[in-house]
Amino acid sequence: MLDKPNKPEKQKFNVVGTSPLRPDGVDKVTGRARFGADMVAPGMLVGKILRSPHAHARIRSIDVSKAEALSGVKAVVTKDDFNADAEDQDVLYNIMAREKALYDGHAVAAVAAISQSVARRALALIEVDYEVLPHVTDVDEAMKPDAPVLHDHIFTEGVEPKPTKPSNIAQRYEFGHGDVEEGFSEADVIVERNFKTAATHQGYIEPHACLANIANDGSGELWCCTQGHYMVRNTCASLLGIDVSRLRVTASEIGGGFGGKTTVFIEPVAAALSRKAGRPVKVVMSRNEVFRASGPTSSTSSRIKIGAKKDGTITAAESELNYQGGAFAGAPADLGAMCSFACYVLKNVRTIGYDVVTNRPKQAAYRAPGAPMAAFSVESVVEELAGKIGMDPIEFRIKNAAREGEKSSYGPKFRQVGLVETLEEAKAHPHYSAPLGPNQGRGVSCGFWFNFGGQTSTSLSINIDGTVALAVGTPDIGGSRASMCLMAAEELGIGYEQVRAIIADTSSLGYNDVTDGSRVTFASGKATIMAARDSIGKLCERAAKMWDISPDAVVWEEGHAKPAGANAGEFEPLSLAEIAASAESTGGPIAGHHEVNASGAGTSFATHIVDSEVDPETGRVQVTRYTVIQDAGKAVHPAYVEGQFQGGAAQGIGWAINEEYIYGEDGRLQNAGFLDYRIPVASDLPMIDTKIVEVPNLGHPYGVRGVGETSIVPPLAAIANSVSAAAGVRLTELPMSPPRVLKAIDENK
Amino acid sequence: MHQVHVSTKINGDEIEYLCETDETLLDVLRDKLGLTGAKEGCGSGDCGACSVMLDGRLVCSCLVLGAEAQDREVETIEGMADGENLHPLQSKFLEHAALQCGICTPGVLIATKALLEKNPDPTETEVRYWLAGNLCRCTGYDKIIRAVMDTAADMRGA
Amino acid sequence: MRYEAPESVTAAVALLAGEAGTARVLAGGTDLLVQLRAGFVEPDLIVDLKRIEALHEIVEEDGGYRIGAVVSGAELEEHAGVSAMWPGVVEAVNLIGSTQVQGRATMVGNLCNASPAADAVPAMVAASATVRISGPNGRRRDADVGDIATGPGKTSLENGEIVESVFLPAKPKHSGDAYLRFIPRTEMDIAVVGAGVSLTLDDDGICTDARVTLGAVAVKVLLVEEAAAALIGTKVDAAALEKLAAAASAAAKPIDDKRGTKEFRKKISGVMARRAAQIALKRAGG
Amino acid sequence: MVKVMLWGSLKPAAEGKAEIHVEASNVKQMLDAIGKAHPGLAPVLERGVSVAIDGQMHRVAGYEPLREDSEVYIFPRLEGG
Repeated sequence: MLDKPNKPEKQKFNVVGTSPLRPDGVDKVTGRARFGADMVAPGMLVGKILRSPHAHARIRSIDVSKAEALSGVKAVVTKDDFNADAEDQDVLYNIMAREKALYDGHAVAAVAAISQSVARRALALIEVDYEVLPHVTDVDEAMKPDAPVLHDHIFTEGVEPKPTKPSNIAQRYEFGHGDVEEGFSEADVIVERNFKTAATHQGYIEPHACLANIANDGSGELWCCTQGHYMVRNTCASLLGIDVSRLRVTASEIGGGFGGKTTVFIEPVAAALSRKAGRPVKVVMSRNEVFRASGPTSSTSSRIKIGAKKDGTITAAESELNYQGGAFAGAPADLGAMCSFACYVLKNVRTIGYDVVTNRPKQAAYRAPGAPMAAFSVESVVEELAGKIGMDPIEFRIKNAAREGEKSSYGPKFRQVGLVETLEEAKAHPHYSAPLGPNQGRGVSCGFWFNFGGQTSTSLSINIDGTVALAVGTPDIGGSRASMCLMAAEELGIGYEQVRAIIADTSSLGYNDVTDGSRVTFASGKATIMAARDSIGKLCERAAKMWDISPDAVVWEEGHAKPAGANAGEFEPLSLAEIAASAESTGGPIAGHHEVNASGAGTSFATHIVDSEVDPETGRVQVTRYTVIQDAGKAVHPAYVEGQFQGGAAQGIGWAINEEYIYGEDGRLQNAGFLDYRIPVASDLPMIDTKIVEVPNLGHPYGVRGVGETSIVPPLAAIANSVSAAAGVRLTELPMSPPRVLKAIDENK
Repeated sequence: MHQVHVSTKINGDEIEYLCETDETLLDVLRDKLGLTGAKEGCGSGDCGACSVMLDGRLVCSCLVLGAEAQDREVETIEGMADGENLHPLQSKFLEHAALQCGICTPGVLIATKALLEKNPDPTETEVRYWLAGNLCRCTGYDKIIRAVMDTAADMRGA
Repeated sequence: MRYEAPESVTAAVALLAGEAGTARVLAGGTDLLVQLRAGFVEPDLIVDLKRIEALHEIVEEDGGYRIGAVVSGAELEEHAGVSAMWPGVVEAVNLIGSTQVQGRATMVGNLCNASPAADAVPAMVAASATVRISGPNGRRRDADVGDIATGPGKTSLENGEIVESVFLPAKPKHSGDAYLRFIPRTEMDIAVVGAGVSLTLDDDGICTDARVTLGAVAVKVLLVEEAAAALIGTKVDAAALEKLAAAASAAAKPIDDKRGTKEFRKKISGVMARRAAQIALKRAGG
Repeated sequence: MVKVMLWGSLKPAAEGKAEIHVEASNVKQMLDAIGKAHPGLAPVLERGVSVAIDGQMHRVAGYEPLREDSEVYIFPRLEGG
């Protein structure tokens, strides 16, 4: 390890690091861009889904005969219209209830009809005989031995001896090293606290939407808003029992995802309806359906204990984190546990995570899944501990910060990382020393995310006029087409404007993993650079042919083929455009490709500084100043890097202060709309200042790290720390909504 | 269900359509007229993605019945640019990277255009409150606010 | 569902009275369309009042203003006269929803929707506003604003009746009004607590008359006489304001729901009433 | 021998050991070897794991080469947003 030079391949850039206009920009400011719900097909039907009004109910029977008989209804589907042997049984069960409805909003049947109103009337005619069962929606309640059990096949994994009774605890994870008890005995000060966080939703403004056009033989097309159209293709093929090759999926423009569009909900349903009706079917979720039946985050409860010496050295740290992940196993308790102490170098550490099922919609990823909740509780204790020791909270963090060559809390040693750099920038930032007004407090927090690589396939064609068409297979959720164009242009030595990127459909490129894990600028970027290099090799061959010299004697510099040296001969350099223009006579089209399961992703760290003001009479919190400092490795398109920083911070502010899933006694979601699920509006937020730190990731030719997810990890704790400082009392439960803050203030009096 | 015949003006064009009485103006624009620039984010007036101008007033088209548009004038995002010349707000949004996914962008642009026509010199706070009904989940609003302030300054100077 | 857009109040009333099934009146539509969409109501008839010219008017009357049923929040705000005379009422109306909603929503619609959390209503009641109601056979009557909503979604209007206007009376000398609501965000929320205050001072700055109202803490708007009494005869000083706050908190009869707890709402009722009174005092020249 | 580190909750399936040494020149060989030596781990390995080789994370690593002295950490399969 660590034996590589500490610099990336390329350090001087022509276009990478500039912020040109995005290729999809004009379409998006003129209304031309086509999103999930914007597509139509001749003969299209409207699909609608009937959803369970019960949190937990056995489905005794479903009678669809009246709906089928209604004029204008072309198909009705239930669980029987899907492939019972599908690979992922949980996804199968989630998209259409089987023996039980497991949450309020769980799909139980669907119709395709000639109009909205006919489809609505048809849903009302479907008769479902439910046997209502006791339900549980709270994570701590679900873990109790006498809780209603959702699945009789879940026996807690990761505990010995293996349980003999089914429970709602799907998995227990444990990570760590050293001797925690010994470590606590060496501590001068120990802080231990319990925390809770509410479930939140990604809150993308575009509801899930798709248009399926499947022939009776099972072949066809699907248009949808998704973070991964290859994933949609493979999953739908499996759920419908058809060959992958029969289905072509095109990713529409996507109106926000943030992790919530990394799985399927309505796509297989639309496909099943279309196959049955023999006509195209469009399904668009209402906002109510998005909240009740897509994939929000886990709610959590946790206990954190950290001990430190008076000099600020952390001697031991322990976390126990419970993640409620909805009706199926898979809550990111493992990721939360691994991330919880990742910012610190610890001799003795133990983190435990529990993956718990409840009668709620199955959680889906949301920007650094699992990490924000863990960071909230850990960084709250870190801030409090620094205060008890009497150390500046940033100094305390620097003293214990993750560094190159040190063992991480989750195991492996860190490679080149930028946490200390973000902390030093924070300490020096004018925000950190600015005076505070009355009822205001300042808080700091760090955050960590792994960042991923993964499977990527990219293709790049040199056009006859010297422009370049770039096809990537990872949906663009934050401006990645611009970043890809920048990297291709950089490598080819041409202008940004000469490259145009598109998101190709599933039949046009090899498999691409989902746009997730902050992987696209890193992995698709790496594949784009390699595809450009592949095409450069071919461009050089063509130049060699034109000069009648050996291809080895041609080099590519500044967008031109040049003779490698005096021995190669004397030739005027040939531009990319010149070589492209004579492609037909030199061997035909010129293209570059690259396929890879990209490794070498670089972990990312951030430090956020927040000022909040608390109204002591009402408990209302207003964030008054916000600064994000994050290591991007190399910022390919700095304006979009800033945009990711700001967007993550804003979502974190919502999570910290007002957003929450509220369930009633009946197990039904009380606030399935933007009126009462309160995401920040423009007047709620201050400007969000940013500082991009660039500590290169050596696993990428340009040093790129992912940036999309880390930005949501620090805000919860940073805001909790600032609110706690302003209110004079430690807030340990999210959201810090006015009633909760006021209660804490009053109880502290 | 019986349909209502409506004659109206959309982006300056005389338009006629038939709609069901419970269809919204947004449904009509998107599904009947193919004007899909206005988006449905909530269907309840809480997100602003369907913003259009109705007789010179900024409204959510999801809260207007299609039948109500009789003899009215509707302006949508499709009518904002003048041929191939973008409106200054559209250009500034691109320059400032004031959009990420772009789903809220048509609504935000319609709303800010209405603001600047009413108040050419708004403060940051005025812009933020005016846009409180236009949810954006990607940007944290920072670059949107900057783009609006910058456009306003430019348009005042012009 | 039929959609009708009559051009006179008489025609509107006749349509409503003649409907055997469920009829709904469409003013701004910002509540009705949400209810339609959610399937909460399935009317047989919708009567759109916006084609009735007279209902678009704001006219001076007896030193006050009569405001037509389909005047939108945005139009009300742009009316210099009303804004100067009853700033609290105008602010309350302007708190309803977004800029977009302001382009449509009306104070009469807010009243007749009969939500306990309606923002315009506590301010109108504090301002002693009345409404003019038209009914079948040319019947017309006036009523206090506070008597229209009787409970969540319920009104005292009889079959075929519509509210055609709100009358805000002339404001006495040295008077001021204000409305404040508590919401978790800065905008776009439904009031957790709303408080309206209207007060009048004499030449020495002594409060001679006051009306204090609360919204969202009972099935309908509350006119809290004990809170008003706490101000009358005082210079609306700190002690009087504390008494008012305590009276407001005591009078609140809220429920626990997703928007706030009982305990929280009671406490905030006092805070909002006190803060609103301070603004009203300033506006009265105190 | 490659040093393979297990996450805590896998220890019971590996007779309480957090550290296993196996002969392997790539990840596939390594996973086969530890699955054979500790059958209790097999179901977890079959479900799919992510690995870190000398500090470098791999969400999925099939035939990634290993050195004689490589240090490998096994993790639950990583998922992102």
